Amino acid sequence: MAIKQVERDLTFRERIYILEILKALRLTARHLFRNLFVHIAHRFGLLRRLRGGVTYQYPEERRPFSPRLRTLHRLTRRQDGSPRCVACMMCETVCPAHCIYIVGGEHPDPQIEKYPVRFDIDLGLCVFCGYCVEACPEDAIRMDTGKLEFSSYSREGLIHDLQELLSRSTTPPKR
Amino acid sequence: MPSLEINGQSIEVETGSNVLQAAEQLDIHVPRYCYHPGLSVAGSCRMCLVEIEKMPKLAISCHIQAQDGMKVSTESEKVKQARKSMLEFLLVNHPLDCPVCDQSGECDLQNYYMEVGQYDSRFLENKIKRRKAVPIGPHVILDQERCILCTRCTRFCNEISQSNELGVFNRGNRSVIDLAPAKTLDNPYSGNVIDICPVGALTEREFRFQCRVWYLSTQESICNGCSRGCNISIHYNTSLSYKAGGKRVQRLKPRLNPHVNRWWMCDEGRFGYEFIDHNRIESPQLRAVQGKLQTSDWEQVLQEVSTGLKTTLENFGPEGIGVIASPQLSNEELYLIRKIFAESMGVQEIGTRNPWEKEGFEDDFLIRGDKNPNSRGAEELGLNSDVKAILEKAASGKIKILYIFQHNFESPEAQEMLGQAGYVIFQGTNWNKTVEVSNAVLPGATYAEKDGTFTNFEGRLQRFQQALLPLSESKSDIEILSTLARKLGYPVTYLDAEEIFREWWGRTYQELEEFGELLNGQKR
Amino acid sequence: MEASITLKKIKEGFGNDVIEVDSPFQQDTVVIAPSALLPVATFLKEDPELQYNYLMDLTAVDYWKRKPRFEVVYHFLSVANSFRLRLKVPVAEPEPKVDSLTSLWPGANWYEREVYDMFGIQFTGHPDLRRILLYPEFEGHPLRKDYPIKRRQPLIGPKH
Amino acid sequence: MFLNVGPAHPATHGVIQIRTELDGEIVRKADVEIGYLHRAFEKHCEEATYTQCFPYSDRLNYVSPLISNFGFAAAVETLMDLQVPERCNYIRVILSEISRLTDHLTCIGASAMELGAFSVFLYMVKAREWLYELIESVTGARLTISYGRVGGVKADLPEGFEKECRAALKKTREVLKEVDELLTGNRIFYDRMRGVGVISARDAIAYGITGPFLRSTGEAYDVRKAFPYFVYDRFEFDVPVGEHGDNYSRYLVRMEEMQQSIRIIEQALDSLPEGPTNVDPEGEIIEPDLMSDLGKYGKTSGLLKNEVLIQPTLQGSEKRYHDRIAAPTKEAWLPPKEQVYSNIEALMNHFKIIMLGHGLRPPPGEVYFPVEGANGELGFYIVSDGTDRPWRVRCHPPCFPIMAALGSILEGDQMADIVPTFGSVNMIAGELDR
Amino acid sequence: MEYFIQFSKAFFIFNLVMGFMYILTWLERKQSALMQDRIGANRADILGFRLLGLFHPLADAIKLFTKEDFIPPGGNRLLHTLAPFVAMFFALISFAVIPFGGIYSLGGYSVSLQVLDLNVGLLFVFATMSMGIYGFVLAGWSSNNNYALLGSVRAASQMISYEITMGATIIGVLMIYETLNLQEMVLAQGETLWGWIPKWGIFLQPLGFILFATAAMAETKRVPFDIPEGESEIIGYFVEYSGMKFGMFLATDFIETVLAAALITTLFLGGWQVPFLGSDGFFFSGELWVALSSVTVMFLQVSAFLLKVSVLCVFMMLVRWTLPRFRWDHLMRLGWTIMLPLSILNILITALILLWIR
Amino acid sequence: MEIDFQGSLQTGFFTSRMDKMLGWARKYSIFQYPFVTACCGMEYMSTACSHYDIDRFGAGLPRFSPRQADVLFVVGTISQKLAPVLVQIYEQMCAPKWVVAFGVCTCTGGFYDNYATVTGIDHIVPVDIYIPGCPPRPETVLEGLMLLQKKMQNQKQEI
Repeated sequence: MAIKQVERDLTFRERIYILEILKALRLTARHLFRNLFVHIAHRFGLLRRLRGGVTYQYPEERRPFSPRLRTLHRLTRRQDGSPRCVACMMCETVCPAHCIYIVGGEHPDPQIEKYPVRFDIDLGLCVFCGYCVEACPEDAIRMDTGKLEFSSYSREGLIHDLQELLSRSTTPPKR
Repeated sequence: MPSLEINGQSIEVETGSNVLQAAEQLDIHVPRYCYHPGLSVAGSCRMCLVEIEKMPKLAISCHIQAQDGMKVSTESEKVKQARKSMLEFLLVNHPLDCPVCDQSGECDLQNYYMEVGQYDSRFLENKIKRRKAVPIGPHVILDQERCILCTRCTRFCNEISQSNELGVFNRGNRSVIDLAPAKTLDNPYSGNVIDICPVGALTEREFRFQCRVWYLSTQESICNGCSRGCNISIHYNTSLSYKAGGKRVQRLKPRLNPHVNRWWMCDEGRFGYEFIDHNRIESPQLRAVQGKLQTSDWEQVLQEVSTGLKTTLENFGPEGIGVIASPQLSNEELYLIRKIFAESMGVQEIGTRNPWEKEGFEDDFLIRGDKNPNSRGAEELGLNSDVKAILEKAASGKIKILYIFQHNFESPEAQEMLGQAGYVIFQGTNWNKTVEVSNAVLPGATYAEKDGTFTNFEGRLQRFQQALLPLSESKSDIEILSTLARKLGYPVTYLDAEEIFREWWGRTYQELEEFGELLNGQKR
Repeated sequence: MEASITLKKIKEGFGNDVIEVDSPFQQDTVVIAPSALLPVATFLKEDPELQYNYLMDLTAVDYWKRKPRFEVVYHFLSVANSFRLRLKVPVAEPEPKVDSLTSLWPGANWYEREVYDMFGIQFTGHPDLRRILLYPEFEGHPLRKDYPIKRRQPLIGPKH
Repeated sequence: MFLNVGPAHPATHGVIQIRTELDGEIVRKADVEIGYLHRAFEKHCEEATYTQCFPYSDRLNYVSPLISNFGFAAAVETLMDLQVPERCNYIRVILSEISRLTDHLTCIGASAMELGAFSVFLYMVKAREWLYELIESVTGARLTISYGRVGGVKADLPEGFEKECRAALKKTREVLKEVDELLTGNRIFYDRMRGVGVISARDAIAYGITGPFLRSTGEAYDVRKAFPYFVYDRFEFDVPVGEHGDNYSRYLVRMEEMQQSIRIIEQALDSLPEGPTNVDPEGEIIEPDLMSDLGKYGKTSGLLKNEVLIQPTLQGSEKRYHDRIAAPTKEAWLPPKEQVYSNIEALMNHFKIIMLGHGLRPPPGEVYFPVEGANGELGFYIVSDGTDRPWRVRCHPPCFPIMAALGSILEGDQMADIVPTFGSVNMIAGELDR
Repeated sequence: MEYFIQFSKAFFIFNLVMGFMYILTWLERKQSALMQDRIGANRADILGFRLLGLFHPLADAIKLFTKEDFIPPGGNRLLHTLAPFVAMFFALISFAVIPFGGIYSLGGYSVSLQVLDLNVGLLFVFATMSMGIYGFVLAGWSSNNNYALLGSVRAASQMISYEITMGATIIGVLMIYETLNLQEMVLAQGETLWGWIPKWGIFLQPLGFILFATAAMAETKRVPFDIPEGESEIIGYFVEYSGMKFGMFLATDFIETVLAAALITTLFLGGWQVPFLGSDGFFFSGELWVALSSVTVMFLQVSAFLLKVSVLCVFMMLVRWTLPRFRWDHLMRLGWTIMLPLSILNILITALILLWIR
Repeated sequence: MEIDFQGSLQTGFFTSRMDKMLGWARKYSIFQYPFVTACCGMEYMSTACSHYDIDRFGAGLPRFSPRQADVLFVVGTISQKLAPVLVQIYEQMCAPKWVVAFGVCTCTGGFYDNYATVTGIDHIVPVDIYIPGCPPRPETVLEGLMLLQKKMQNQKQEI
């Protein structure tokens, strides 16, 4: 087994405080002046490619995120604009937080048969595990809106109903 | 008595039984679709293939009679391969319906796919389309695409209900199950075809889309629809009560009892569970002086009732009290009523039978005319005084305080008598005509909400178990009666129905036989 | 199959107290009678061939409706030999009680408090057996199977 | 003087109470009270299906959630006797080590912040963000990833992951160098850490302490070496050990462990096996809604050969990657979406795995599976009764024994030393209280 | 007129300090942000102007003024209210003797840019600074809170021990400049050594400078010397303060930073002196000189003073955001066993050199 | 900035101006008390640190004394054992004060619906803004913070 001894003690140079402190100051000062320089350059429209610091100026500038990121839910639509969901309750079943409420109803088209009369997601419970998306056999629920803004002043505002979830999807083009 | 060997285990079976049944006795499950113990053998699904030594081909175990010296294998590679292929064949035209199919979760296609299938699909053609979601009767919806043509339903209609509504039409891969011309599936046992359908081809209209079956919990119970006492399971869902408006009991399913109902039950009983969650009395009520019923609390109502009973007993003796128990109550409750009112108070006449109740529909199979589950039990307990006489006494003022359980006295005559009665206490589950004229209302629990036993018309004592908690503020009748008795000063300390049962019957519920016991005329 | 030395030695030394021996997934498991817990643990710790110097984990399982109802489960580790051992002690209702291992491993202290907190199993000889994860006002033992997960208890007032 | 440190104290992360008895500034007696974040993890696991346990296991050690996620998965796999694909094991190693990095970064950063070195904290969190970006690109979430599955992982690595990963590791190394420069030789820091919070190897073992805390005392026990799991035995890495068992040793051990983690990740990236891809060259890539509609209306002609343009959040779990990341069994794993949309067999399989009471059902039995968590040995003891819900899940939390020892470690030190000592424990309340 | 000049000087210095304090709070945020690769506060706007977040301190001030004032139940009402005023008052009053410019003749008057030309100026500063401790001690004591008490005890002991070091360090400076008057001290630093090195304290007393700067920073109670506050340990002596009283403590911290910077500037960095700038212009060696008007010189010199103070402030911020905090006993050890002997050594060396020179 | 004419007519010009100014000051000077307990703390750190930098909104100064804090950030699961502490901290805060429920555990209890946790801190303290997410990404937090600022600006200011 490879074992590495990492123990060390301070050298005399380090023991006298001041040199190490200056070294540390040099490091932070380097950050300070580099960023200061870049910011000033930006004021004059220069060095646009360099970033002064790493901050993303949300809300004006958003951090790019991976397409896999699970964001706010949406329900997809059929070509007639109705929800693709058939109220099979897979997502409701698999949801560890029990944040999805579905009530099914009889659809006029016997090929489809079933549709959600009610479909609520309580974001106040949702843990964004993405299980609902994985469990959906109809590609009806997705978490790819890229929307991360869903704070609310009240608990009721956290419950998103069928219409709200649908409104985040567009009707797919005719094929 | 042939003796045969299945998967290396030997067993002796009765003459005439088939290999599948023999395997079942050894707890070896052989997949099957068309075979049903209560129906004739069709041998059409070919899932129950087994390998029998010295037979050239695989044999369908439901059709082969067990014979002496047979060596059967249900798990050999050949068998597995055959079942897999059979399943693949059955699924060729099966639609992608699991998301909308009510059967998924209890579907044998799904089960056997995971057990014996587990292959990747190879099907590269279009599926054949057939009719979907066709209502073929008041309770049943047919989906021809999902059907695997096992013909259990047609055999049921031919052999059990003998009404011949269903049949197989067309040939080859066009063959479908359909209604016979000019018929609808409306026999009184039509619900059973839903139970026996191994796939989602026949589904229940009432249950459709109400709840996914994997949310359901089950509890063993006894149907209280008539005095047959069919064994049933209550399928209920309490975790997702926001669905279907708080409906807890989702459906009833028959449970095998070879002595009573075998595998079947009637539609009347199957769909007669609505009262459990509907029109219930949810809290105790008291009638204000010359006024309407008002919601009250248990403490207050019981106080008033016990004071009333006590003062009547003191001033007028037991003759001042009338009790009308109900054949809807369990043996334990009736026993407790007898104990409190007859034995402790000395009330002489306790009636149960509603004299205005007419005999209902009756047939020679399951349905009985007496729509009460425990008339026989009440009789055996000796609570069979004349109700009409009690009511008359109440109307004439001889009986000051009248304690009615559960009964709905709708007839004008009874209404009139009740109107003249002094003080009426009602203990029951649902709002009805009697409640309207009562002074104190104690909400009791339905049979799904309590433990107990019923005695059916032939004297078979059968146990039912609690599935649900009493709705809202209602309480089990035993609890109400015990509390009342304690308030009256009688030492009644039963905690649950089982204690009463032990006192009455002398045995625990566990010791009661699985399919119930006949009374054999012993009186207790 | 080297690890089975442990099993062999335990069987030799405590034959009468061993209820069951098993190795599911190559994990040695011994079920012993509660009375033999301390001697077996001491033996495991001190035997020069075994050297189970670690009490890695101590927990309990509630096999509701089975008798005896509880099982206290110990996981030992011998760093020197890379052995692991699971030791199980059945504990019966109504007063579940086991000997404490705090005298051998001070680390057992908190584990035992946790088991007491969650299952209500008493450890005789424990220096300070009180609740650890829950507050003293809590009634019942939540990891018992008959404690419903959602049964809440009244909020306690500010006490800090 | 009695002084209550916590639970609402800046250094105790809000969930610990240390009741101290002070003599001037010297701690005479310290009594540690835990349980402020008890969330009934074990009870929840008994109520949830095996799949539903994963989100709960994420939140055990929320600083390195991937490790506990994979630990739980591996335990259930042992119970079910599943073999996961090679590539999946490599992915697990890579992500576990990234998780270990994030954990140590947070730990050292936070304890430095509590010592007043605020910039160090921000630098380290900055590095952590880059690693979070990596984790996000694989798992679809930064922290609570729900990525492990019984029999594999949720999705394959995205394209270009290797390059991004190497770049992020390079930047992380730079940050580590900066932090090293800021702290290691700084005498103020050294004085505060050296000789403080000392524990001997003997005591550490007696308390059952593992992980960096143990290794700082000179014991070299590491689950990855002693009981190699996944594919850890294929990589070369050192187990860093200290000598004094004090805060400074722990700091050094953690710093070195990060270097070793980077080393492991780089080796794993070098030798990452490709694994099989199942692509049928005849098929075309079509939209998911079209595919699912074709399936629903029975127009399945040739549909099997097509691939689906899978929605972004499920990327990496398509049919072509499926065998790379999932154990080849239908009992534990959701079939790929293409199959679910296009044929009844996979659809039924899909349903059987998700439906309550059907799902994943390990045979009755019990198993204890240890992994090297960021704080030490993280063990899952699972008892199965054959249903789709575990009968009992026990998580052996690595910081529990450390916290048990904390009281005695603190005694005799200064009041101000509570902060760095507590910081060096890297107490994660989620796994401590569960 | 005397009074007017005196008043306007006081007014000027007061506003200067307050302005400095304001800018410093802003600077602290922005500088730390840049050091940490961030942006820092920049959202507060007035009529759409954001000015790099300059309005954030204003918002802080308004908010603190209107926040509920709280006096802890078991505490002493009077002392609790008094404490922040004491602390702030003594920090402010020290500026009276700091010369922020030379002596100029303006409109016939000879104006010394120093509010109070005290011949024991340095002692005055020390006196006020030690008085300032009372503010912190009172705050901690009157809060009836263990943490606050710990904080104030720490504050007292830390201040006392570092004041001694400071005092001892100063002696070296005093021996060189032979005065206690700060203005004279600065004037003395206007000379040059060997014609090209300004005769600033830092060059004459390098060790003294380091020791004094350290001690002065310790007096400001900021990281790495923020033991009385020790945010993550004991939160601080002001734990029970809210609203503007707490704001005053915050402000006092910044004022003390400015004070420390001003003192260091005055004692070691030549105060308002600009190298080679005499009262009538730049004078370089030999023939090279640039004539400047008196007002320009004043402007340059005052700016030089402010610049030096600002640079020192920036430096102190740099230190504050770089280093970890000392432990209480390490700080004491540093103060008593390292810095005090060193400062005495410094006196000795200075004395020896002075003896040798003369 | 929208001007509420109705409001200004009713309350008078000065008060409305005053209100506006105070609202402005309060929203850009948020001294927060981070009551950090659990997982969400990690994202809270991220929000505070370089990549997101909550200080841009003037909320960068955490005060660990509730007396000095304006906004109580309740970050992470609150258990029944911890609830009294939270209540006490809230009561110790000086007016005006706001409470942010950070993460689903504080909003509603999240999926920790069990014997040990409080299902939503609004049962014990009033909540001004709910930021769901488990844990919320920093973007969500910042948006929540901006909503809170809006609320601070528009509400009736009390002195």
